[in-house]
Amino acid sequence: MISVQTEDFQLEREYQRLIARDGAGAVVTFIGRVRDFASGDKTFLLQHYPGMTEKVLERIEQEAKARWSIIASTIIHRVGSLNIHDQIVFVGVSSKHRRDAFAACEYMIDILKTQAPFWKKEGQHWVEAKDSDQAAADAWLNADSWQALEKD
Amino acid sequence: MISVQTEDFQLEREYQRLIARDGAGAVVTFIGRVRDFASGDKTFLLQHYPGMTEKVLERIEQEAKARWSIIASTIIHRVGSLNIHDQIVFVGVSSKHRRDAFAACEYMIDILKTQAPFWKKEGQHWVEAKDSDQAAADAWLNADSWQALEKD
Amino acid sequence: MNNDIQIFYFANLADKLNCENEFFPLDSTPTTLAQLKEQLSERGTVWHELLGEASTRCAVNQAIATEDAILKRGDEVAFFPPVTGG
Amino acid sequence: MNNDIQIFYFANLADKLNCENEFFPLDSTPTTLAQLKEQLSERGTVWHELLGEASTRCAVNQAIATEDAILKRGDEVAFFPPVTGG
Repeated sequence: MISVQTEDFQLEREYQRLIARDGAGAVVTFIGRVRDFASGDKTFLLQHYPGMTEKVLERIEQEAKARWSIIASTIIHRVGSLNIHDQIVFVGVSSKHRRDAFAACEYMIDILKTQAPFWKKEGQHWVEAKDSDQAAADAWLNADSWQALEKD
Repeated sequence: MISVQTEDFQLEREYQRLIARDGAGAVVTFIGRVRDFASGDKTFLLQHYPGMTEKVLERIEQEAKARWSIIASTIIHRVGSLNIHDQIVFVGVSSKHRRDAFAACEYMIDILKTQAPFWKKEGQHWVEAKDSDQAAADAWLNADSWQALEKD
Repeated sequence: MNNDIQIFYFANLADKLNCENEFFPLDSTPTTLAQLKEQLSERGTVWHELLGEASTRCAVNQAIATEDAILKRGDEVAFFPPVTGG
Repeated sequence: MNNDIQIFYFANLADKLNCENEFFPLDSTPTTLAQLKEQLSERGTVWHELLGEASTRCAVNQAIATEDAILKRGDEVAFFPPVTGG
């Protein structure tokens, strides 16, 4: 399940959804929150590209389902005006075994960070992309190439 | 914070504890639950070694705090009689950046699985340890040796 | 029958170009994305610099596209900086 | 003054040995963990087999210990199978 929304989300409710189906022995969740930032103007804005955002998130979820054995998964990303300490993003995965849930959850947030068209504005300043985020995504994508090579 | 308890735990409450301190931009949680098992007798028991269990869990938490930049962490493990679908274990970590929270959370559950003195009994049958759990723990411990070698 | 495409600009590109979206008539079809960027760059230094930046991403019909992408009327094009969500 | 140590058994070891914990008088000090296992093994085949199994873990004073650990009176020893929590 994916959702791009202005409203807040509630961890307990998302958890209950992830375990609604039988066999969910392991559940891993990630929540990203607005941290304090250096600016007199404490407004925080999340802009996105409606339409493309949903397509990218759906693709990311499908990719995770193809790579790992997942029972259920959720990606929620908020947009619009937020405040410091607000929740921004939720990624949750339930699976039979924990390895799948951990890997799929981390994969989805890592790829989201570099491919989903969201942009953060702290005060009057657009946040710049971090090399470390690209490196994290590249690690998954390079692992893909490795697997592809091994299958040859 | 560590706790060995018969009572259930509540994800939302544990989440609120993890974000109580400032700067928690990332929160990763893991929940392990009782899965259905093949046995006419559906009783499920978690035995542990009181005293040693707490020492091991505290050591695991300290090791994670030494390895990664963590704001807060929690390990809760239930003991006694449980039912299918009951929650067994909670591991949660808050940190500034997600990489630390993911790694520390997965480390703690992986090491707990192979070092904390808990034993599961499904019906009349004591569960046997899995090679895959030992392999997961060994991967962290071998990574330690690597880091140690690199520092030489 | 017009040859319009719609173009979206996001984040600092929208701020600096002072444009969030516009309809733009293609001179001719087929037109490549590279040719569109050239045409837009003629609007001035800011356009030239921002669209020429290596970090500027481009999507055609809501999927990341490369310079050789072929545009046709009705297409949706978007220019934006590296993403920073999550 | 007695030379007792306390011994705990967990999971299938407790079931098979029909014992969860006991006080056990050391013959002499120092006694190694290996010597204690030999003495307990004299109780019969089941004891011999279970304590001799490579997978059986041992803790002294609530910390994993090896065969050469030295026991003294008042110590707490535990035998158990590989752990299966989480």
